[in-house]
Amino acid sequence: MIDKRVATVTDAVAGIEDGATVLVGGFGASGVPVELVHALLDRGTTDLTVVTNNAGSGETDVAALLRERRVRRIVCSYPRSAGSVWFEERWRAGEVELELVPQGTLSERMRAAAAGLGGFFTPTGADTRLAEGKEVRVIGGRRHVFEEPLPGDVALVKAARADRWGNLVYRTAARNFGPTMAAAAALTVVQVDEFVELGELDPEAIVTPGIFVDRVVRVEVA
Amino acid sequence: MIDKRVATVTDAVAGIEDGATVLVGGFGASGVPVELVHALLDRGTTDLTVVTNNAGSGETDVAALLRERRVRRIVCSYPRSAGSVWFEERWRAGEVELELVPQGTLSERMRAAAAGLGGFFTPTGADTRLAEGKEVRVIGGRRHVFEEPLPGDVALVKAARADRWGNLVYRTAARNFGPTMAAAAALTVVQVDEFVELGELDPEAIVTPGIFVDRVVRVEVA
Amino acid sequence: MRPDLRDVARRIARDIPDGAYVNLGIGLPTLVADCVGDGKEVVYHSENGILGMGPTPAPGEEDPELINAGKQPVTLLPGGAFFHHTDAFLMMRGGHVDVTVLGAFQVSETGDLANWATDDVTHPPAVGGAMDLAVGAKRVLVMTTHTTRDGSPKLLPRCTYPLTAAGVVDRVYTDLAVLDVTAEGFLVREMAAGLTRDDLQGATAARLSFAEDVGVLGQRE
Amino acid sequence: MRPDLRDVARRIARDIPDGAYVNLGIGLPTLVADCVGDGKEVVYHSENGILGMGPTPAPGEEDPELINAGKQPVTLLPGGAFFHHTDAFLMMRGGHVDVTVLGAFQVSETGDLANWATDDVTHPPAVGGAMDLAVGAKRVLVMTTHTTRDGSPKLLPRCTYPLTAAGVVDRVYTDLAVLDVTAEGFLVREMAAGLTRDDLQGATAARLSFAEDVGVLGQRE
Repeated sequence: MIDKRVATVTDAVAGIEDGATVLVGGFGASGVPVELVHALLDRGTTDLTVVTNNAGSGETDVAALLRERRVRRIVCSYPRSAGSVWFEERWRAGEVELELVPQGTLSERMRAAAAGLGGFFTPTGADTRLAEGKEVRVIGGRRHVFEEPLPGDVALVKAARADRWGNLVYRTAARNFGPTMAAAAALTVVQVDEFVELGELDPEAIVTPGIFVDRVVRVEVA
Repeated sequence: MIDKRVATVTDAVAGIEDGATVLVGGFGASGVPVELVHALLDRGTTDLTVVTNNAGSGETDVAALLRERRVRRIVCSYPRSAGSVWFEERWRAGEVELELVPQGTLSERMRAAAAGLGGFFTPTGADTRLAEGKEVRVIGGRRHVFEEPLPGDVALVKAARADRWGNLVYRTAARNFGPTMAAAAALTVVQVDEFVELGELDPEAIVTPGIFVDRVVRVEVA
Repeated sequence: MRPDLRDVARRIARDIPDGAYVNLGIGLPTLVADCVGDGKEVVYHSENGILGMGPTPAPGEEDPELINAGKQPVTLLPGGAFFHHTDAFLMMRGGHVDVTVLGAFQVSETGDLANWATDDVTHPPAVGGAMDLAVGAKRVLVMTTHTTRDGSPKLLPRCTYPLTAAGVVDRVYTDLAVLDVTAEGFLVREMAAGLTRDDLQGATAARLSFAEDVGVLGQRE
Repeated sequence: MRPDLRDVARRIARDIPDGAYVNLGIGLPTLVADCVGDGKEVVYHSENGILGMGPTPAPGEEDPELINAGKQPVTLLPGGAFFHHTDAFLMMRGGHVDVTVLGAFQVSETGDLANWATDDVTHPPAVGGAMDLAVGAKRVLVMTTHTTRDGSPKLLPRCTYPLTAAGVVDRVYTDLAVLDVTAEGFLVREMAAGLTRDDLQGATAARLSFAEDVGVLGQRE
């Protein structure tokens, strides 16, 4: 019997250890697993490497992790935004290390980890300072940079609905990094608005099959 | 106004030239764009490189292309099956060149082309004779082989339904190589069972967005 | 009268073909969407997993999760589709987007683009999806003021700011001119009314050449 | 009585944990699905884009497009999902499949697997998805007769046939024994009733070692 549903966000983040690499879904405020990140904050987990597109805003989710000094390193494409005060503060003080990765490369590196690949050559960034220290190879007359897979120990993802096998569907642009991160981590934890019965999700329209998912928790929509 | 619908399979394969690399969808008999391949046969196009998982069976589709000596080279993971008589005949006579590629690598190489990547390292096949002549690199203590992107000049794909923008959904396991091939070719031609109005396909459940599709044609279900 | 940026957006919109798949960069380039008319059907792509973006929703109709790359609320047209980030960037990097319109700090005469970082090291760097779009779109259009606010030229022999991508820009649209990037450098196609060639060269650090039939920017509406 | 292949399938089924994601190779290994019972919920994966495959459909109920990797008609259970080939192999290569059961021509004492080609050059080669599964599944189980039809051993110090993958096999199940691949080579865990250690070694080219508590194959049902 497979049942990946857990009762609380506390159960959902159980066992996540200090020093973990955590992939955190979301783009801007869309698709961010806010309650899971707060559960991780409450758990006290620290010394984290956080992989996420933005670096949080205001006082919630990744910004709160930064404020509470739980993040040692952030891997991210666009940390600077209106309200990214805590990131900027910690970064200026040298308290958080930043690895800046072009957004498509960030996503593709996680996918490579998910797919069991050893890395890939991409033209993105090849002629830029973000290629510094990286292998560059001319392929088809064009310069490409070698990029390594980026796996997570944990992925925290937000989806719309799940069944007990962990099959997921998302809602509009909140899908963003969710499917890739879910597949790229050793432990994938998902918060959803709603649980549905097994068989209720259309097999043609399941976006993340349960094989990628370890725990699902329902979070009341505010 | 975008309208990718064409009236006949003859229109659908118009302009495909001798010497083209053609990606042909399908796995066994599931999802094979039979009528499109026959239209290509009727067109007289020859000297083809065909990329497809199997090498046809009996007297239809890819087997017919082989019988009529239209195929110079086939890139394929499993050419041998019950009824792959024409492939075997042409192969034994040295009339068709075979590039054998592990199935996951075949699919991933087409995806790399679709994604604008310069190639990738995979552990698949690294210790085998299929790695002969290829670059091997140890990554994370494991041997990986470098694989190049595999783009098509043309993709012939079968789907279930399409709208005028070329958005596609598939039916059960007939999806197989379709979405990857559709994205990996310069000209993507799709046969469907049914046309639907724009907006009728659920935006959450569109499998191949129309950006990858150039022509769609309706083929009556027998 | 010197064209304003809305005129520039209108000019760019004219160059976007019917049926094109288009990604508009954050900021200025989003102005272009409002100017594409004439019965053209254009499919807008967003890096966060949307094709077929429609206009800004009416006040009160916003869906906080349905946003564009600039994190502004948008809508979806019939025929639109959602997909994940990796597929969104597959489209961008893989040459599936027909046209992108990007802002710029600097453009070089060889088509190098600098639009993500200055030499200010007091702000943390941020790159987003600009590099993927710049290397991947079939046609890269740049929309920018011709000079910076303090009058420094943005069209240069070589960029001094960190590059976004090298040799990718096809055409530049400014408030003073429309310029193609050619093997011989910037070729002026259109100029604002009342501007002399010397005026334009004076506002440009790169050496300009001029098409045989230089048009008047904004006069073909 | 020497176990038949259905007994071997039953034995393998016992080792498949509840909740596992399982890919069964073409041919013999498909026998295993019929033997997994005991209220276990196992999710079967197929390389052509299926998770949650159910039993063979009733005659007349077949869907010609809903087939498994061996091109046989199958069904989909509630909770099952369809996806494309590239994602199917992402699952296989990326370590998402918990267990695969594969057939073999030969297995070496270092866990090398040869199951896709012999040295017969008169037939065209065909590889399919075997290499991806062999390198990618978390646990690789082999199901095979202990010797070939003419009595030649299949468990060897080194494979003589072309490799599918090197150092990947975790456990081998034959009609004579269950053997783990260890750093010291094949370790016999279970043997068929009535067989002596010398009998087993005689049918095996690789040197065998024996667990302290060798069980009887098929006797734990």
